Amino acid sequence: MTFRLYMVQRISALIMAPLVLMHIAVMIYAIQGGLSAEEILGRTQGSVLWFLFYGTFVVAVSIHAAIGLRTVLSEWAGLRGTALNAAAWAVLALLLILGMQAVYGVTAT
Amino acid sequence: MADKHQMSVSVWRGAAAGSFQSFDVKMEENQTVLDVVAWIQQHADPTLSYRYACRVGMCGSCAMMVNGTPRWTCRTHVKKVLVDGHMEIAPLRNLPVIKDLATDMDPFFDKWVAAEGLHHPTQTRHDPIEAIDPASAGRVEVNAGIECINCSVCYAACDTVAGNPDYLGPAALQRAWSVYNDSKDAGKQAILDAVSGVGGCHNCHSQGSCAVHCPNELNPMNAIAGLKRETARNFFRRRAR
Amino acid sequence: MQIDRHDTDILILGTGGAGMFAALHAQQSAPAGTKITIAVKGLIGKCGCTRMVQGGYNVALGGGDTVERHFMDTIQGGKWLPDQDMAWKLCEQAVVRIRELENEIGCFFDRNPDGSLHQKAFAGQTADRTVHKGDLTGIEIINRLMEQVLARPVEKLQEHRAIGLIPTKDGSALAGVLMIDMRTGKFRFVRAKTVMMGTGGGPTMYKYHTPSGDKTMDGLAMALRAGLPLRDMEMVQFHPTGLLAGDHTKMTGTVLEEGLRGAGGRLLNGAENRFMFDYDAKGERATRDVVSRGIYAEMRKSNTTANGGVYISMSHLGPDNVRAKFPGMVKRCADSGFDLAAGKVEVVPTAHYFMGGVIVDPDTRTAMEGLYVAGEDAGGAHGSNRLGGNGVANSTVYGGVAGDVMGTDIRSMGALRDPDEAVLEAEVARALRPLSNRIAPIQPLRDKLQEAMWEDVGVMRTEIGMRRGQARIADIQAELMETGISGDNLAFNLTWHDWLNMASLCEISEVITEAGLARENSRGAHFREDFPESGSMESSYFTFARQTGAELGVSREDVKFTIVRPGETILPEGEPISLVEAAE
Amino acid sequence: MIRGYRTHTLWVAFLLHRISGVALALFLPLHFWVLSYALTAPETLDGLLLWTDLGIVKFSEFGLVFLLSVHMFGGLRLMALEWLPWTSGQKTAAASAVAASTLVAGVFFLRAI
Ligand SMILES: Cc1cc2nc3c(=O)[nH]c(=O)nc-3n(C[C@H](O)[C@H](O)[C@H](O)COP(=O)(O)OP(=O)(O)OC[C@H]3O[C@@H](n4cnc5c(N)ncnc54)[C@H](O)[C@@H]3O)c2cc1C
Ligand code: HEM
Ligand code: SF4
Ligand code: F3S
Ligand code: FES
Repeated sequence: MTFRLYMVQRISALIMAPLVLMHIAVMIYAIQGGLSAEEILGRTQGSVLWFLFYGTFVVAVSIHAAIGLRTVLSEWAGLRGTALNAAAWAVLALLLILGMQAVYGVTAT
Repeated sequence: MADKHQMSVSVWRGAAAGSFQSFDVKMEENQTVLDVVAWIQQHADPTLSYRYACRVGMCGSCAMMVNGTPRWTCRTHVKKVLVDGHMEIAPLRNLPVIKDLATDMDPFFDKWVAAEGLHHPTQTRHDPIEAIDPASAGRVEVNAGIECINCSVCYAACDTVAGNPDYLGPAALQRAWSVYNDSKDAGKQAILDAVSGVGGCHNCHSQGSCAVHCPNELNPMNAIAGLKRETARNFFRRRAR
Repeated sequence: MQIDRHDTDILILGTGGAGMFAALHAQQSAPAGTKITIAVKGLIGKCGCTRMVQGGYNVALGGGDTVERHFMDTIQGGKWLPDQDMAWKLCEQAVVRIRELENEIGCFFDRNPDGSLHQKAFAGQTADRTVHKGDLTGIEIINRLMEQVLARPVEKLQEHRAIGLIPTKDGSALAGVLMIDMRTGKFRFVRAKTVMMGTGGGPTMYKYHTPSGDKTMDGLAMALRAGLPLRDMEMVQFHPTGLLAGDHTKMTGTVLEEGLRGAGGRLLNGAENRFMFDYDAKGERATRDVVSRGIYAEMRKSNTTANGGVYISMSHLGPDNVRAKFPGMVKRCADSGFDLAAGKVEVVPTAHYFMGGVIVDPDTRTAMEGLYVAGEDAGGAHGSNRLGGNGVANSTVYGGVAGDVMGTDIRSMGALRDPDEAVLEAEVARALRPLSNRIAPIQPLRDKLQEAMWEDVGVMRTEIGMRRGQARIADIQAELMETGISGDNLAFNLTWHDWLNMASLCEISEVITEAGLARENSRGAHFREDFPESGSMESSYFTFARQTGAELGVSREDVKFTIVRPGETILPEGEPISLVEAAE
Repeated sequence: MIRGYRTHTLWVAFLLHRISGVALALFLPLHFWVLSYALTAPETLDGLLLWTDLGIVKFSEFGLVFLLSVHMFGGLRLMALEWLPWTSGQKTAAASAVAASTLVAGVFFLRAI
């Protein structure tokens, strides 16, 4: 892990911290009385704010988790060099694609 | 073991590949783990290899894994580690084994140098000795880590070292932090660069095993945190310029 | 047996203060492209005694103290036996060396609140002169040197044990050094234009001793076999308070620091009575040799503790106070099961330092071209007694001098010299001798030698005792020559090295005894019960030992008072005798 | 795997942080995948969300939230440790405070679900 990866991971974590709190708060609120697709969508669809909120979250978490898994893969699975970086990029891509799809799904009208 | 006057000692034999061999050793009043190892070599099996020099905790050459924990053996009383009359002695972890209990410590020292853990002079032997306030912040920071005997116990205790062969490790980074805080040192940027690379201080997960096991009660984790802080600060400083 | 051949330009043996400084200075002074190699019995910087220095480093840095005063203390401490030119250079160059250590090597020495270097006074000094880093000065010095050496393009032969100095065929110069690569067990002969030997002596042939385990007089034994003259070989310094924890632990013999007595620590015999005042008016605060003899006398009267020593007791000073003042010592004792702060700890005099050594000039040159000797291996600077704090000053000063001189001398040296193959072969055969003997444990022999030297050539000596000692050493040596080890695997074979250690120790024990017999008076570390007087200072002599063929000859040589004569001083008139405030 | 030399607070904290991080990372694609049904097939999402009434799902949801809070507080603790020039005493105090609050928060979540 280089200084650059370290800083990016820390900064993404710092960005996520308030978002996580917010997300959990919303979920607790939403969960009261059961969860339904309609409810979720009703709240989020068409909202630029929610799009930005979840969009930022997805970008941050994808980067953060990709770097995090990269470390774990290197230390616990012995991955090195190109294989390691490729794996990290793959994780990043996967999370970004799935994440943005989800964000699009819940916020697009 | 029922016999109060005997202990059974499993000792690693071989190099990377090898196995444990068991010896019965007589218990003595004031016996260190190193004494046990030496006794085996001198009286039971003359082919046993190990390393020591000072025998009083100054040289850091006698560290081994005792019951899975890295320790300085010359200053570890047998009573402290014996479990039901048994103990297990293995070569120090995270270093290549030369033979039996002796490891090749070169990687540890190569990293010490790679971390720029050495003085970068600003003055010469022809200059007077600088007055330095012993209570100044930098000096206090240096003093916290200066009594390192490079025994590699922390290096063996650190799982990050185990998982990442590039990682410079706690002792080397602590030394870099000491040098960094020396008001007379000319290599500050070189140090920050050296500890910011692939094997740098940012790999440390603050596992803290280094601080827990350092026989001299030093705290490399704190020193490494210092480096992380300074590299971050330096990054923003350079940006601002 | 095959010998690996290897070439270099400058070869350095040992990585104590002497070896490290030689490497650094040689690098600075030798012409570009000179190959420098450092070979050591252990790991670089992690063996030898420089690392074990506790108290500190003597250097006159003003504040009333002068090089002249340091010099006079050294001469008087050595009871007029030192080579005065060497003692002078030691004191003079220490000033430069300490600045080098601070400014170039990066040592952190303790400071006064005003930022200047803190200096204290060891026994026998007339000024606060000893620079230190807590009570672990050696670790600081050697770690910093080690980093610098490791970072430089010096060839490193670790765990390479030198076993023979091999001369050229005509015997006029040194061709190179025969070594054992301990990790593989193979022989390696290294040719070099210049060789500095800094293997650090080490009187570990005594039952109780302080030096590190790797030091076994190899250097002096090699020099002896190479026919080099040795001096002051009877001079073994004993430290009065070595830890006594039983025969089965390596902790026994290790030093409990001098400061304990200085701070008011009491020595008690087996009946728990103070006894030092029976021997000297200064009691426990008398100098090392006096206290050692006091303890030894008490031991001879069998007024001893369970393990056969005496107690040091600190508890009357308040356990918390002791813990605060001597944290390292308290912790060390606690690790081995003793309570120094509140209880009593058994102690015994312990062989600490060897004043004798190879005869060199103040430029570290020896009688053999190409060979230089510095540090504890070199004789002369201390005479009959070494002041606390002068040991590490000596090794660092002269190691640096050797580096400078070799760097210069090598410019006028031609090609590498070829060895006398016969000598080379003989040395290999000598080292392989135990392989063809009947296998038996080595350690009992070491125990026997240590008993013999302790009892018969130890703290107090007599002719009868030393003659007995001589016979005992001869017997042990003969037995060693018939004792064997298994040669199945010589890689990292410590038992083989135990045998070789014993061989060196036996050879030098014999010289110590012979020199002890030759000195028929009592000076400094050498005390003859049958000749308790010091003899006239004016007609001081030093012992001169040399082996020719199989014959060991010891003679007396007059000390040359090249700078100051007994009874005189080089201090300006009116200077006070001591600048140290009288101890309370 | 937890050998003698690892049995101390900081190492356990490290392990928790790592396990929670990895678990979160593994869960995340699943989470995204479920949510993406919102657009393509809302009825499937509803079907899936129905499951939340089941105890096992509730429990795992709690687990995830719990993991997230463990990981987040663990991460914040780590950054405080690295960047704030505290003394070891203060760090221990802060760590225990964080541990306590995580516990309290956990209980809250449990009740909320
Ligand atoms: C416990 C203790 C405390 C001391 N405290 C003080 C003090 O406070 N102040 C003071 O001034 N002095 C003190 N001394 C003395 C001081 O340590 C020595 O005088 C000095 O350090 C000797 O330095 P050196 O370089 O000659 O030898 P050392 O530092 O002993 O180094 C010798 C080197 O040679 C190597 N070697 C040995 N044999 C061979 C071989 N055959 N082949 C290759 N290498 C070999 C060794 O492994 C070692 O690296 C103390 C000594 C001891 C033991
Ligand atoms: C706000 C929330 C978060 C914070 C403050 C945070 C903080 C951190 C920090 C500081 C690290 C570095 C650990 C180390 O170097 O030892 C880390 C690692 C990690 N994080 Fe997070 N994180 C957060 C959220 C997440 C999320 C949501 C995920 C998953 C998707 C995640 C996955 C990981 C992984 C896999 C690691 C690597 C673990 C390791 O190296 O031990 N984190 N996190
Ligand atoms: S920091 Fe402690 S454990 Fe690590 S090498 Fe130094 S003395 Fe040994
Ligand atoms: S054990 Fe290793 S992970 Fe960091 S805190 Fe110490 S270096
Ligand atoms: S032998 Fe030197 S530290 Fe143990």
